[in-house]
Amino acid sequence: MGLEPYLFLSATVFCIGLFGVMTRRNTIGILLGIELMMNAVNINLVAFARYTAMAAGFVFTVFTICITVTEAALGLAIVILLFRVRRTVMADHLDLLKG
Amino acid sequence: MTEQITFAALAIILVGSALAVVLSKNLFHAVLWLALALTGTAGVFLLLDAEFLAAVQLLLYAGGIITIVVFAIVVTERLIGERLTQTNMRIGGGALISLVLLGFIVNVLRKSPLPAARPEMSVDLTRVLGELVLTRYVLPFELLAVLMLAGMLGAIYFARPED
Amino acid sequence: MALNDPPVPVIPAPIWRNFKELQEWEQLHKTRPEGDKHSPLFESVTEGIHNFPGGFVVTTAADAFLNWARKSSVWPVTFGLACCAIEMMATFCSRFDVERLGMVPWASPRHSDLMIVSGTVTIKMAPMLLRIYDQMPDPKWAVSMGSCANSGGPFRHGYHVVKGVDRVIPVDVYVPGCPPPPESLLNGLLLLQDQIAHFKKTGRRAPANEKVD
Amino acid sequence: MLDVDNKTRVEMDWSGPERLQMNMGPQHPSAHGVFRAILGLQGETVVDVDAVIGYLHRCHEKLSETLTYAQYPSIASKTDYVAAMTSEFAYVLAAEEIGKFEVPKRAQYLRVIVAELQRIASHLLWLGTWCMDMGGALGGGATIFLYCIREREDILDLFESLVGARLLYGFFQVGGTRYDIPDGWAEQCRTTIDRIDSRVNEYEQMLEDNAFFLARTQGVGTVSRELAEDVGIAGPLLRGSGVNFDLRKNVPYSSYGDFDFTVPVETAGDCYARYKVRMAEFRQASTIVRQALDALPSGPISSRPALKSVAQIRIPKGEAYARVEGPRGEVGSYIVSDGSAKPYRMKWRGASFSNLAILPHIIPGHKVADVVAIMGSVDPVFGEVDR
Amino acid sequence: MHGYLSVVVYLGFIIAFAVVSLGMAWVLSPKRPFASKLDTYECGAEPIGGAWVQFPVGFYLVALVFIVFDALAVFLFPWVLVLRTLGVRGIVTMVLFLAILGLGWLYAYRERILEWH
Amino acid sequence: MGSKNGGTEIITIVGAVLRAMGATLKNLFRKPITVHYPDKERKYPSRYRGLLALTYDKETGEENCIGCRLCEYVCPPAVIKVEMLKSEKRNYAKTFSLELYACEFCELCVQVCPTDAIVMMKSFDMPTADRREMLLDKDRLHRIGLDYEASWATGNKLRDMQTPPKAAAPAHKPAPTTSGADAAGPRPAETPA
Amino acid sequence: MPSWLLLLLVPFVVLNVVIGMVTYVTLLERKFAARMQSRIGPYRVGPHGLLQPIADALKLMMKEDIVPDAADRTVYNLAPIVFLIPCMLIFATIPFAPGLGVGDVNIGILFFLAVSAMEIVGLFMAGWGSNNKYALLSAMRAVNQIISYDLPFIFAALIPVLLTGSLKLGDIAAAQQGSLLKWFILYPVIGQLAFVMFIVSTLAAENRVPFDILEAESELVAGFRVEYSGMKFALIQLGEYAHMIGSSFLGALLFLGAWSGPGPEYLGPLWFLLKAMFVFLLVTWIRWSFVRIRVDQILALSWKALLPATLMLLISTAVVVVWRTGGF
Ligand code: SF4
Ligand code: SF4
Ligand code: SF4
Repeated sequence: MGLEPYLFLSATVFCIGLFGVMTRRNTIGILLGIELMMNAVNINLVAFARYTAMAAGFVFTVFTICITVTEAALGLAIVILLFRVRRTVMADHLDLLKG
Repeated sequence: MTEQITFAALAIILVGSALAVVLSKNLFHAVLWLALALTGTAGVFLLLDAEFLAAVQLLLYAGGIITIVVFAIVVTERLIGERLTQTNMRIGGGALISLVLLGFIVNVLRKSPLPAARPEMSVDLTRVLGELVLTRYVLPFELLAVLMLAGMLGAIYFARPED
Repeated sequence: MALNDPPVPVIPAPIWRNFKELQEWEQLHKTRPEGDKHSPLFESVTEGIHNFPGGFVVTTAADAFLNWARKSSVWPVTFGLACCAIEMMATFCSRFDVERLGMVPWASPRHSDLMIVSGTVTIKMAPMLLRIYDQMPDPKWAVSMGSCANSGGPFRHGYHVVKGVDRVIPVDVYVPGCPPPPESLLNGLLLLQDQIAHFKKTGRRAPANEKVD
Repeated sequence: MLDVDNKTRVEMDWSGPERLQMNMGPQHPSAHGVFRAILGLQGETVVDVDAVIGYLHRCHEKLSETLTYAQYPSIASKTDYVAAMTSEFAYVLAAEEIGKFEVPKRAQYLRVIVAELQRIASHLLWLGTWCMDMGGALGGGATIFLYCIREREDILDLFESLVGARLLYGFFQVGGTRYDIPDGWAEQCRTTIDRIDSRVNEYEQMLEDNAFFLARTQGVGTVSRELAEDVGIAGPLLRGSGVNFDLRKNVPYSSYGDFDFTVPVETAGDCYARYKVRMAEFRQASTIVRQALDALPSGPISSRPALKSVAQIRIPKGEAYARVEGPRGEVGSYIVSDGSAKPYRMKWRGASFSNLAILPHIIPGHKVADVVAIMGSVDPVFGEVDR
Repeated sequence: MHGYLSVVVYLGFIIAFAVVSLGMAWVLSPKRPFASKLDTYECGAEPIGGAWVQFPVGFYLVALVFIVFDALAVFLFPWVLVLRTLGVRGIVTMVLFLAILGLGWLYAYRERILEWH
Repeated sequence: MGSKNGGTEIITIVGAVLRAMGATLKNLFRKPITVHYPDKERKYPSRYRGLLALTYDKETGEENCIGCRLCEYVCPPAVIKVEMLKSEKRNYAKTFSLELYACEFCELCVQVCPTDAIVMMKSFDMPTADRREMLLDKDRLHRIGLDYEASWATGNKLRDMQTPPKAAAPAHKPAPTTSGADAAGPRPAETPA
Repeated sequence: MPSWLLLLLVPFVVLNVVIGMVTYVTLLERKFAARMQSRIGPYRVGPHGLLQPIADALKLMMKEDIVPDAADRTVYNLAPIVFLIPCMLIFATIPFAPGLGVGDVNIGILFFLAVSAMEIVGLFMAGWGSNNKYALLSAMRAVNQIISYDLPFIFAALIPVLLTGSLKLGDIAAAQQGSLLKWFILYPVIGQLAFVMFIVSTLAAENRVPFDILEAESELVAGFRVEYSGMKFALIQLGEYAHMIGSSFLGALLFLGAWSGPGPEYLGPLWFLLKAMFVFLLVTWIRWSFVRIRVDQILALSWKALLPATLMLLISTAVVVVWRTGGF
């Protein structure tokens, strides 16, 4: 089996994630979408690394996974902060910049 | 043959659960679907001979991310009744953009030359990974620590109870 | 009778009819739903096998086996009401050890098969008791332990005491005593096991007056 | 679908996370009977507690007005059913006080013996259930519980060969006791006491310097001396808070004056202090039993003719309040007599009832797990609370 | 890959076992639902309020610390493998990594997050 | 529990852990105290208060109850109902019913019975699925008296035990033994101390 | 034998053996605990209670299965399965004898740890899906506790790995063959400390007393499974015990030399089983000897004491290993 199916799969998941990010009203939902996108990227990375036999790809996948995790933690912390300040996690309420 | 079948099964699981993540009304269900999607990804990694990455994926993502997302939900949402539900907005627009992007990527992929068969990999990936991380990529490795530290400090700072 | 038969004055035969409580008890016992069946699917399958020539051997054996399993692991819910609860605890403890009979007390009614009503049921407590009994999954049993649960006991003339827990839930075995010592309760539990072993094929409770061996 | 807006826009006061209202009881493994506590939780922390009692109201006081002085003692034992002897004791003491009845010395000593044995039995049950609350029915707590009940069985055997019943006795009657000790009982009692003493050492070995146990009890549920005096708690709770008050010493009734014992007092006021007090009371109770057995005089066990009919005991008009030191504290009984064979009015003062009043003062601020530890250390008996 | 194939087969058997036993239970067990049986269990009392309420943020903070250290654990696995070949260098690298993350632990300690109030 | 003074604390913890485990281990090798109830019964003391029964006179085969209704009056939950049957030489109980399901086993009825007619048994083994069975009429009370072993107490013995000596025990009965005529016997040592 | 048949047969056999073992281990624990408490334990169901587990399982199967109205139906119904899968899957990589096992994969230990971390998903689903206060609170506690003790567990388990230099469980076991002294528990100082830490974190990860706050029946009645009845409850119980026994096997493998023992080679699995039972009984013994500690104390113990301690130990082991291989 070639590389192509993996890339298609990754692209599809990425687009689904993107859809989620754009349409979710709940900030946590948006974060879930971002996680999906990151995940798709990881699939891409691993697939390329495997098919080109470049171990560096794997290394960077580990790094990205760690970074994603940290990012998610940070993102959720911001959500919590926002919730505390604005008492809502709905994204369309958050874009009102006035207090 | 086995590879094809497994890939097809994994692809179905992955795409299906990904769709469920972005579409399901109940936030908690979405998180559970995400767990399935991430486990499916681990399967894909396994198929790509990256067993270590698959395990990392399970440990960090499925174990870790799910936990913190769930905790984030319980500390933010009042989860009674309709508050747990979440809705989508601008569905049409979002779908359009996503589909256009997907078409574009597929188009690009079709045109570009891609390796059709994977090269043999005889080394123990975990070992290679360890060596690379600790020798060639030692700087990124330490930088990663700094990054994670910063992320952690920031997150704690943000989420800390105000008292 | 062992001794030379004494002259006994004649007593009207069904003496219990003079007691309003027991009449009520009979009424309640008749009108209570019998319940506790298998799933309908299983019922019809066994029915089919039973009608098959020779099938009754299979169904009887299966029934005996399943009833043996039910009887061998009766899990009571820990539910103490009053003084009798202390004796119930003593029964669960080392000296009398009901775990020998396969009984493990559980805290949640969802995991239990048996409710030992140990103590006085008051009018304030009765709805709670009923709710806990309701929340146990079928098939389930109830043992009324001690005089208070049987009939209100020493407090049956009080204004706040339910005159017998069988007015609230159907009871399978009554254990006398105030409090019944552990042996008495154990004896009641053995009787209950016997009854479960005779749990009818239809899944009905054994009727109260049927003598089980 | 989009009604979310209205709800989120409501200016909800952000005063920390929301409260979870959780029921504990009436059917709860650690409710010690039929107690219902409605806990207001913030996460794991209890912020308020609302106690609901009355699930075991058995109309004792009203019932006693319909029963004669001969009948009621056996029902009096059902108020504090864990320490049946002491509640009977309080009732007959009150009746004797109005009637100015003499109690023979032997009967007094017997009363002391059974009361102290009962204290040991009750404390054993307390230790067992308390450990079970803290240690889980599927863990070490259950083990200690079973050990305690094992030892308690020995005392129940003593009572059984004395009275014939294991839990509720009807041993007392106005003017004396109903039963005399059988042959060989005194020796059996001594060996039992010795055995229990050694076993209590064993429990201490398991608990006393066990870091897990200390972590669960020290500094938990602290009752200050002032609070203890204000609320009017009694018994080991009171003595655990540094108040040296024990009816057996301060107002000796029966023949407690004859015996030599000390009243253990701890000052910390937390669960551990109560534990220490009760552990010391084990020892004190057994010394009292030993002394009483040694000095047991011979003679009659009752100053009144044996009970032959229901209305035999009549006491003159009057009223009296008699109190004894039960395992849980002061058990009081107040009788108003109109000269007939039945009391005109009778009132119980249950130690558990007043002890329970301490809960709302000390529980808030603790974790859920501490609630059961505190409940257990208060050791309520709901027959006595609801009566 | 062969090893994983049998693991997958094993997984399939586990799922099959769970499904079959639940199915058998479905066939065997009686079903008599009614309102109070289906009520939420709350010690016999009627439930007060819902269960899904908001929890204190302490829960999240602990998870936060966990996830970072989990990431650390991930790197320990390859490190353990190559330690013998790398020698001191490996130790130093990892200790440095640990020390950096340890700062985070210290901060969490100081902020009393690990006590979980 | 923190790491305040780590070292000593850990040592004490370990010590306590080992001690507690030692205590359970010690009990592991003690003999279980369990009574194998249905197979073997523990020895009941002779004063055991169990089921109630009516007695016969051993010689004449006459029932002892004279229907005096003293027990009916004294019973706190009022579970006994007696009707008297007048006769020339002595009286009988015409009906005698005892609602065992409400009895509190206080032994007061035994205590007041002038003829030792009602006694208690050394057994409680009467659980039933039928509450009506726990209504004991005269026949069944007699039956119970034959089926089980009676315990020590009878009305006269109880009263003798309580009577103060100076009130000079009623003449028609043998001399009271105040210190208890009961031989409970030493309990079999179930647990080695 | 054709390889595909082997592929099907081995997992099937292993699964059945595991299930049978788990059911009977419950009996073992009950008997053991009963003896510790001066009792006898199950005795009358079959000779000496030997049929007790069968009766229990059958009965649970015949119990009604209640789905509370308030529950989140799908989540509630799926939770037992999701909970069971990781608990059973951890046996996949354990070699019961050289080459005898489902799949002795290259990253065996990592697989074990990653899979057992997935347990919290099922647990949380159960707690959440029940929509019951006790269950939810218990699930929150459980997740908190499991994530706290996962790290010490991983670090403690890594020490034998470090001493072997392979992540493959088969290699770790093989490294301890030959003589008793090769067992990692006998590795001077490090071995014993690591074993103690391993046991402590195992206790916590399996939610046994003194760390059983999540089922804490004196507070939360029955914890996260309070609403489960019938077969679903049985599956959850099965999963819990399977997890416990899986960890016991891991402990025996990592520290007690797996299948090494006297006698011919085919006795190896028996030795392994005995050692695993030893670890299990050790855990049980601890469990029945202590009172539980409070949730905040549990977390403090993990984060403030156990985590730094295991990390320190790991680093010092690394130093020792490097020193012995002449890396300095
Ligand atoms: S029957 Fe007797 S012991 Fe039992 S609860 Fe009633 S009064 Fe108490
Ligand atoms: S024992 Fe007591 S309650 Fe029972 S019948 Fe006799 S007097 Fe009445
Ligand atoms: S049993 Fe005794 S007290 Fe009762 S009626 Fe007969 S003779 Fe009188």
